[in-house]
Amino acid sequence: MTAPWTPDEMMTVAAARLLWDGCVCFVGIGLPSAAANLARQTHAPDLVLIYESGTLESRPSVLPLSIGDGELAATATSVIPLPEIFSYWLQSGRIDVGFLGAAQIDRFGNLNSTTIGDYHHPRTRLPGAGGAPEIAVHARRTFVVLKQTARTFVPKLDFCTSAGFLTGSGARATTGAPGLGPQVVITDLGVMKPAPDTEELELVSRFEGVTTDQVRSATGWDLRIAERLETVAPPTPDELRILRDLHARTRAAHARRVELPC
Amino acid sequence: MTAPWTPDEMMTVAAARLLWDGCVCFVGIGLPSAAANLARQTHAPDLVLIYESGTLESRPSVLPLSIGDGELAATATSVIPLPEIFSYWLQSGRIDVGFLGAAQIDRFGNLNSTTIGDYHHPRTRLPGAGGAPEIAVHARRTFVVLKQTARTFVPKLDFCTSAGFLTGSGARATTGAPGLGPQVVITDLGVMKPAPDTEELELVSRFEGVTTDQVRSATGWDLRIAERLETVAPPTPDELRILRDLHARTRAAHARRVELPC
Amino acid sequence: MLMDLKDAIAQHVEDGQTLALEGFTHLIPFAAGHEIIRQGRRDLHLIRMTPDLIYDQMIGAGCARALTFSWGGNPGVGSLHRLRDAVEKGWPHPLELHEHSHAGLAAAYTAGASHLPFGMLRGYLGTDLAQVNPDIRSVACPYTGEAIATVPALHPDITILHAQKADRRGNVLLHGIVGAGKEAALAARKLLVTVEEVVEDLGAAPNAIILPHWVVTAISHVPWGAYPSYAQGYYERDNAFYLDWDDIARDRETFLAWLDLHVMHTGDQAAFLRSLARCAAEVP
Amino acid sequence: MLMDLKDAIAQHVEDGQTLALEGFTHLIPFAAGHEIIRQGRRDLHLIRMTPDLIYDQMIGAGCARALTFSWGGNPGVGSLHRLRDAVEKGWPHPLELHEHSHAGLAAAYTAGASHLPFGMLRGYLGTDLAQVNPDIRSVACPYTGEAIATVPALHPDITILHAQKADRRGNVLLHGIVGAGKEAALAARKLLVTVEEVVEDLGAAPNAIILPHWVVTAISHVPWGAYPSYAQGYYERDNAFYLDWDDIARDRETFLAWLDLHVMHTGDQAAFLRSLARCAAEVP
Repeated sequence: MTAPWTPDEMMTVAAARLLWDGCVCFVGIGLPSAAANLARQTHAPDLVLIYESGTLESRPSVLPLSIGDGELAATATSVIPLPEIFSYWLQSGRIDVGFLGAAQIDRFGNLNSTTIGDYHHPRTRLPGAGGAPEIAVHARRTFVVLKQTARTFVPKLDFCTSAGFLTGSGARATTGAPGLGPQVVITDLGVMKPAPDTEELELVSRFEGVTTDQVRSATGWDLRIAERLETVAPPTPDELRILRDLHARTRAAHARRVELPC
Repeated sequence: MTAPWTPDEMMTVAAARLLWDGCVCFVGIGLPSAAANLARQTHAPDLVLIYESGTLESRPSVLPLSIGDGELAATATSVIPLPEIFSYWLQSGRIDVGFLGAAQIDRFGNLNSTTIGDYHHPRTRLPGAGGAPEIAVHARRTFVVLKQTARTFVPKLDFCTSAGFLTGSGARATTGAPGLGPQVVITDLGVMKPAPDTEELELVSRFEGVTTDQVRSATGWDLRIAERLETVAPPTPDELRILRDLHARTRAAHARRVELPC
Repeated sequence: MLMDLKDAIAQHVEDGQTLALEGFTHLIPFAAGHEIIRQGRRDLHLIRMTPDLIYDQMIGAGCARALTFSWGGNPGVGSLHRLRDAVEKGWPHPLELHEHSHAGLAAAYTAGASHLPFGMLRGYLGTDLAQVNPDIRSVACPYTGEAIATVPALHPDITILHAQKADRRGNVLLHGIVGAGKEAALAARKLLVTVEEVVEDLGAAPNAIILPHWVVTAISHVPWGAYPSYAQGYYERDNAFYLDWDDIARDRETFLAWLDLHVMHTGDQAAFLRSLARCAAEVP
Repeated sequence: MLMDLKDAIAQHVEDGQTLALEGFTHLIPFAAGHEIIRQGRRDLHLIRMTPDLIYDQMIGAGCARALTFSWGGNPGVGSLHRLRDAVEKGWPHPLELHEHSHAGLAAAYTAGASHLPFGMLRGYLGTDLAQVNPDIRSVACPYTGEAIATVPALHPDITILHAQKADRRGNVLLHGIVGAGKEAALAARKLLVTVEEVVEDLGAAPNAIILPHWVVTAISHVPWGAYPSYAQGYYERDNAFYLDWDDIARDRETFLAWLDLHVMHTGDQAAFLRSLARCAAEVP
């Protein structure tokens, strides 16, 4: 039986459920924004979304394509200069959850969004750091969202853009980074959390219909599996409907061309 | 014959004349504000007045009592947070003229506005530094305005609040201070400027009716007199009328009690 | 979040705390300062760029142990006599001074709001301030070697502001001259705000200065809460009161009588204003 | 001060300069960037937090020698293919990268605007960025000893912004998402601004973000000057164009044809828009 939802939808729903009402969330574009807005439209209406462009408490009705769509400013409680977002809001420790994506992740939750291959002679030049290095340091906790394949879950990053637990076993704590680091990694197969001692990611739950072998083979290292492996509850009809509505509104909005003045 | 104007009026007029149209002036309360607004209402209509409270290009019609009267904000081109006044506007080198007063000045134009007597056991505790130390450093030039007596023009400051030429003969330049320092000192007796070599203040002009001996005896050190000593032209009828009107409007405004809501 | 000022002060302000009542000439939280005097708080470390009349009153009332400041006068009038009496004669208590320039104190608030351990400025050059304040130090620029002055970050236990408006969710709007109010607010562990109005909708312009609800500890609705300072759009600064204060504060007995009559014997800002109005009617 | 954009660029922008065209998603000065391409400027050191499509175009057109940036993608879409081609294959020129995080670059602009030699942040912890960018260093906090990351101040030769309005005296009003525009403007030696409207009176709210006339070098009236980015209150971001760009820019020939047709063969922003509209009408 095929699940009546896609792995991407399950990933978004699982990420959304991690956010609690009233929490202050620093949101990136794409999946984090979808998850955060799904949460806001379901169980967490007072979720505070902060976008790095400078909008405090945005309440978009469609998902922004960029981090600075007009909708984010028009629905915000306040719009401030970008330097203040990083100094007065992120660095000051006022962010409960930072949401990060990446092109590569290693077993300690360190992230690469800079280059594939050597930095000076990259095979693929990726967009780069953006706000991630400091979100990774200052948000009280980070949630990482990315699709799981052996090419994204790698034994060694080509470039470390944002610190997770570094080499694990308390290495992060010695740097003075105030945030707790990546507390959850959500993929299209399941959910990983750092082990309390080594801080190495271990699979703590998988999505319905996903096997442990499937997750292992989508991981470039020998993935640890938690003793008690849970299964994530499938999306509720409400979650699915609201997420699909959100995506439909978003697709329509993004396809709508601006009428030129000529 | 008694001059038909007061020494204070002459001092204000002489200070006002130093400001040129379009110059960007960091203004303190009291005499500097009177001089700057007189200049704006006479020969320098496009003088830009910046008050440390955060108002850019204020155009008050009465003199503010405080540095932050509502009139200053209401008539400003822009009102910004105070930290930006000091970082983005003063420290950045965007001020042409900084106007300073003081309780004591020494022969090198160093200023005291902190204490009379020992700092830790002061005979008189003065208000303190305010914006002065950084105005003294960063404004392209400063003009100092104060009444001249042997108690204010002292051989040695009780406390150096704001740097003039320090010990003179180029000492200031070695500190890296970007501003040129006190280029003019205007008193109720005349005008002093630093000598090009030693940077010691010397009397370059006196007001009409004032003798050199009078200025000397109001100075706590052996004051140098410029070879060519000028006499400052007396206030024009226009200058006097506009200054008196300004003071009259100001007195009326400051005496007007706010009507309490009860 | 919305609560009576009396309760807000009683609940949050404790003896021995570090307090910043900010507002630069404009929006000075007089009502909150008076309530702190009424409740008899002691040993406070007060922080303000410009102590102004409100700290003159709190110092004279014996609330303060220490003062961090950058300019301590009655603007355009002269001395703060209660501040001077404490510094010069130790009355009613000696007052420990932590003295800065405006630029230095602004940098210290900004560092606090940014959670940096220190702020920096090209400042304090050639002044004696660094000799009397060991907190003024320097770092070497890692690119040019230039010595840059530093100040330690400020983190008041409590910052108290007065603002024009709050909405029912607890968002606070300030406009006009804001001084270092936003930085002082974000540098503090707790933020109390008094406001002229509580409204459904702030009606704020884009990029207006707003302190959002999740950084605000408590809001008290206190019309005229900044008097004799002012709230732009509501009432003007009572410059005449500032001129009068010189005579009131010059003498200890006169000051104590004023404080007793208008602050200690009034229960709130409305009563304080009525008391002043009554007095003005009697002594024209 | 008010002058044709063509003249403003010709008069102020020279080969080899350091240029910051800022605006974060919103208010990106596309028209100015196109005019720089048309005038064939070369060897520019471009600075932008988010290079966006305008720098993709300028890099692909061969204007740039170096890029200081913190995130180089097509937001929500994917790669900037021209940027990638320059970095990965050196086409049309190799591009020297000076790479930061957003927080680092924001600190560098802020330091520039403040005339401090460097900015600081608690940042770059545990990242490899400091290994590939020797400009990322640190200072020891003079109070706690903590190592704080530093970045050198930025001082672009020219910053170019797009804004909603200017008045006849040359005061410029921005509102909505402003990014690091104000800091980039005040950090620069010269400031050029394109605006949607020139008005008698800005009608600005209290505390609105205004760049006053005496810091503005030149203003050009260019309606739709930020398109396909946007100007809040005037037109929306053309997200569909951003999606289209992925196909246009992926291939060198397609890109060059697009650039030739819509930028090189149009004289100004109005002609650019007409050219796009004509093309859209032909290929539905």
